[in-house]
Amino acid sequence: MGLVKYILRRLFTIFVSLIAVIIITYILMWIAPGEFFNIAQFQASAGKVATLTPEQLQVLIKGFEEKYGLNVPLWKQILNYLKDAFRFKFGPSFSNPNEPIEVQIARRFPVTLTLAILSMTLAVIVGIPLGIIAALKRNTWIDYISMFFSMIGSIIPAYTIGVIMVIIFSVYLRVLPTSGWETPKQMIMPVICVALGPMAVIARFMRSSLLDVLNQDYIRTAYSKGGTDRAVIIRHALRNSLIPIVTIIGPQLAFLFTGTVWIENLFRVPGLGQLFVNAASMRDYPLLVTSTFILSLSVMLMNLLVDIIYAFLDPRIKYE
Amino acid sequence: MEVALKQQKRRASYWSAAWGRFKKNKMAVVGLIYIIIIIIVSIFTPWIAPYPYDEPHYAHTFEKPSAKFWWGTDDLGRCMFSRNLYAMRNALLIGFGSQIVVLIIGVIIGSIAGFRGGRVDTILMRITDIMYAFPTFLFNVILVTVMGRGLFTILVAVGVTGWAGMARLVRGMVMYLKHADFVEAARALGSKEGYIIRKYILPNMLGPIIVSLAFGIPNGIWIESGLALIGMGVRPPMPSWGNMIGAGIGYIMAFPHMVIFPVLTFALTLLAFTYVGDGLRDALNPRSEV
Amino acid sequence: MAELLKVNNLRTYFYRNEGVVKAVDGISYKLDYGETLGIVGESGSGKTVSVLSLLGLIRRNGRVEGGEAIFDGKDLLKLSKEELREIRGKDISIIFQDPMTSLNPIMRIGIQIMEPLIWHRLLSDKDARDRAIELLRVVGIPEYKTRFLDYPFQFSGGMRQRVMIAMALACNPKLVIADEPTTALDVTIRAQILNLMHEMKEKLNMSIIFITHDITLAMNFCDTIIVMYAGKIVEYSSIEKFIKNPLHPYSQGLLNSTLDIEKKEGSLRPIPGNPPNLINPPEGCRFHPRCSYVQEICKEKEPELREIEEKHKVACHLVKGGNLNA
Amino acid sequence: MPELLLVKNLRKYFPRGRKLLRAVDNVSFSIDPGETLGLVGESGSGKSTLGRTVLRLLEPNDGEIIFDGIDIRRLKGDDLRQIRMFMQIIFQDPLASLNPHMTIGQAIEDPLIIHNIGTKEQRRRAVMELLDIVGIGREFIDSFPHEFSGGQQQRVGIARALALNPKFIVCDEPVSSLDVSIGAQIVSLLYELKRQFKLSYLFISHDLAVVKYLSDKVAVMYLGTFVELAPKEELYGNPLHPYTRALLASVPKMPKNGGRQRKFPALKGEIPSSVDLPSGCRFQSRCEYVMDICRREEPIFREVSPGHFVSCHLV
Repeated sequence: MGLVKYILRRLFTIFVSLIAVIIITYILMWIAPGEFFNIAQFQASAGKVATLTPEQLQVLIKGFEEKYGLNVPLWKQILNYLKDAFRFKFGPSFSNPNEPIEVQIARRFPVTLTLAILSMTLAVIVGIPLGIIAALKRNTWIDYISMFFSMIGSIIPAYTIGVIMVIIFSVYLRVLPTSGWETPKQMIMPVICVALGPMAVIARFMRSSLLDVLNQDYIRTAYSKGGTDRAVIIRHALRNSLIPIVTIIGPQLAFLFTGTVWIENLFRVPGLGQLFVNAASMRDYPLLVTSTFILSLSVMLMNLLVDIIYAFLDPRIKYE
Repeated sequence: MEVALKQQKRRASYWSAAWGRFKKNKMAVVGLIYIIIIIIVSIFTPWIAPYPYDEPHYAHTFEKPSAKFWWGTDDLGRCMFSRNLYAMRNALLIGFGSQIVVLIIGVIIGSIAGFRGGRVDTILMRITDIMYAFPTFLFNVILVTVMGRGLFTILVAVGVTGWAGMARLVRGMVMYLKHADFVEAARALGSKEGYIIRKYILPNMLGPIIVSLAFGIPNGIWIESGLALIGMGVRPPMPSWGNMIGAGIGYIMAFPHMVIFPVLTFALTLLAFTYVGDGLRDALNPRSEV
Repeated sequence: MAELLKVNNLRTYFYRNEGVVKAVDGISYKLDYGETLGIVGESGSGKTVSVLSLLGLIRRNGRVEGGEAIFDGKDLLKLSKEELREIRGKDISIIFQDPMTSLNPIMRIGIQIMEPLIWHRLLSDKDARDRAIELLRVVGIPEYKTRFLDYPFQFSGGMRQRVMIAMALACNPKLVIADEPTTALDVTIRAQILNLMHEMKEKLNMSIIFITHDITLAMNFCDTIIVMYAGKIVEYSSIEKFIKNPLHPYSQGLLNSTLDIEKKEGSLRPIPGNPPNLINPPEGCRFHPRCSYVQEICKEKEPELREIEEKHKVACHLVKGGNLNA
Repeated sequence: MPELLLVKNLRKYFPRGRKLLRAVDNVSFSIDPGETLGLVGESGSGKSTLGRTVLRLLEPNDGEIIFDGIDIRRLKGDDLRQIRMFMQIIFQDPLASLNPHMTIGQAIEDPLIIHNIGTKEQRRRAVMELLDIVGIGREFIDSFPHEFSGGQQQRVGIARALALNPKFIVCDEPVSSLDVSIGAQIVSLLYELKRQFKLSYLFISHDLAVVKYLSDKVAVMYLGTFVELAPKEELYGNPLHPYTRALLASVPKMPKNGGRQRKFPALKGEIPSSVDLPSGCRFQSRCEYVMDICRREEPIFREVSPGHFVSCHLV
């Protein structure tokens, strides 16, 4: 069966790309100026070590290197990391030596996943109908207005929209809280902000895709068979115009996860994006590598899901 | 430019025809004028800005817009207008600079894949596909963390992660052009490959590349601000729209002017580039002339 | 024979940025039950638009400006959208030129054949299914029972055109419009499709409007021929009369331009020049700039389509008494 | 008189996954100076590939191409470019064959620039003359291809091909995308040029009538190989291969006084793929006279009467 083979092939690609991501990230860390870990920071976190002699410091560093597995050559470090990664064991981070990274991830991942899924759902269920309406009412004010807002939404970054929304809803109207992630009310603004960009892109793309399909010969054929507008649009135009939409959802997912990084920081949402930014600003390399790994994995798996939907929409895929 | 075009009127060149189509798009023309103005302003920023970007006025912190400080001051009493000008300058530098990096990498990878074909093509395009659907912002952050937070390193980081679209575009065009009938015709006439590339392939690739770059510039600006927002952009006190917005957020309740001005100039700049990109796309699209 | 369709002074214009394109500018013809009418012309002559206008199937920027089209007692041009829809696919169906693009690529072909039957509420789902399978058999699709569930990309061009024909015949229409049905096909496949169409016509006794650029084909296949040039009918004749005595200089030019296996070397006499721009068509006779017999009157006065002999009309000032007097 | 072009056992394969698509499979023919070979076939028969392989726009996998006594498969670099002055090509889609960034003057002048012929002044005069020859007004020299109609574009393509005074031109379906009256103008022009400049054509088309009009001899191609090759009158008057006969029978003829034809003897089935070729005769799946031997052995392309070659067990 073609579909199973197709999925297996995609899974293999994901596997290879993930390994590539880890290797590249690791090598980048390694060639970073300064040491793999920052002595000053280490000293700061250890607090009292300032008074130690160079010999004692050496001993401490050795212990540190052992704890984080840095006492072996780079290729071996990478190999060890990969081995651990597939058992979902990532060891401790620099900034939080007492808590294994997988525990931190497990706590924060659901938050980001919820944010991402809610946003993508919102983007799709609003973006697609918006594009359809704009296409069917083309060159009317409905079309112009929705496309103007889509243009704004697709180029103004999520965080800017976030700021504008905070000004409107928190500063002036005082209806929504500016931060947090406990109550549904706190989730409204982050979800909308993350969703707006992809929503706008989807709407614009949906519009042009549907217009393109409506100009196809087979639509004329359907009308010539006596189809009503409704029947022709629903049975022939929509499904065909959704196929190219699915192809842009992949890049939009990447875009969306980027959005979560900003929005989690803007609205102080305790998710992976925030963890990632903290890791970067504190040069916490184990945490940085791992959060990159997890975020990439999420995007790729969601992409796979999208590709499976694609194969169901377009029968030509299964037979190739 | 105008004068030169008028002289050539009888012999309407390909590019002047495109310019004629571009001129019809009013939003694109407005966008282009705006961009030309901000480029000129950016070149002369040190002479135009009323104050240095990092000069604090402790007696004038959090001031609302006034005759002295046109767009008000921030938490350290620094002139918001001057800081905005410098932020714009940095944004343009990174926007244009990153696209140069994108152009170099994208054209090299795309043309190798397109011209060589076969296995080389398959491998390069697999990598490109992964880059295309990868949250490259993560790599941006890592690169900046690793290489430091200078203007140049940010520009390189944005370019190094943003070439996938360009590579795909160039590859697609090379694949099409190398077997296009008019290229085969040139080959049949006995022209050397260099001549074919110079006179037949490159001129036909230029239009789509320009359009892609026009859309890439706002994207670069956008990523730079995104980096700055999470503290990964240019080092303070050097201003960036991102860090100005990030800093202003904390005082948004009391002093919204600290956020509103950077957000507006930022949004306007992105809009202008996008309208120009749209205009270029329509003007250079070979389909629009048939 | 009874009259099925009568078109009077039909005009269809397209509104483009550069101006109004008078694609079809006042044409009249009629069609009897069981008749095959060929409409011949080059691209831009208005041959396809003149027919698709009747069913409201022209592109968005086009509009029927006037005229009437009496089909079975009803004026198609005055029907409401819903009334016209009732006729499309049921009484009048169309076979389009390009079988590659005219079928929905992601819908099973069986379903596409069933659609007109269900949309016109002629049969239940189950019966429509049986009928679709039967139609596939009739148009000569091998293994028609299993191929019912296949997608268009699994068929070759010739087979797709057979599917198009099955679809057009689904509701036993009174009139089938065939818009260049064989142009996109290879020579040997073309012969197969023509034979199939002929066989179907004999069997079902429907009328056909056969639109083509191939005058040889039309002369073999049709009972009546219309030659169009620049949005106008220049000659309208029964095939017998046309074969014996093609009168309009354009018809003659087209025949002289058409290569035939029996044509002698060096005997090709092409018409000079290019077809006119339909935004500003030439004054007088639209063919006069390319006509080798042109006279003063042709540049000034537009010729009317006049009956020269029974079942033979020509729009040319120079045709007098059944001859082209030049 | 020695041949202008001699092609022996030419093969051109394209990889399709693990298999090979045999687009041109063991084709041999010759063309004398001033002679035109017509090449007829349906889509997928490999006729366009053959045209391009003869010019080495595609590299052949095997075989010899002798042009004017020179084995052009051995030529490299400048030698190959030099010989290309004498062999040209005209394409099916005239717009696609012209660089959208060049005016038609530049397009026609380009061959002269490539081969470094004449001064700027001389080249311009040559372009003017070429425009006269193909029937385009000199005032259009600075127009761009997209401002022209298809017929005019094709005239530009012809002028460009003529610029270097070639001896041989591959015409790859030059009229099939044009309207009837415009196509007739181009056929007529090609006919005149051939007589005026003693040109040889390899004229590729799916249209048997056009091929007959322009050619001296005609080859019929099916699934990458020639099934029949004969002087024009012989091929159309006495076709031997069942495929040739079927092709000729399926073409509607101009009816003369009531002799209309409504049924066309049609071949059954369709062209199979050239990836999975059957053993034996390639035409067996559609041949009404198929015999046992046709399934076992591939027929040899042999001369049955002077100049008349056919590959069929029945002949």
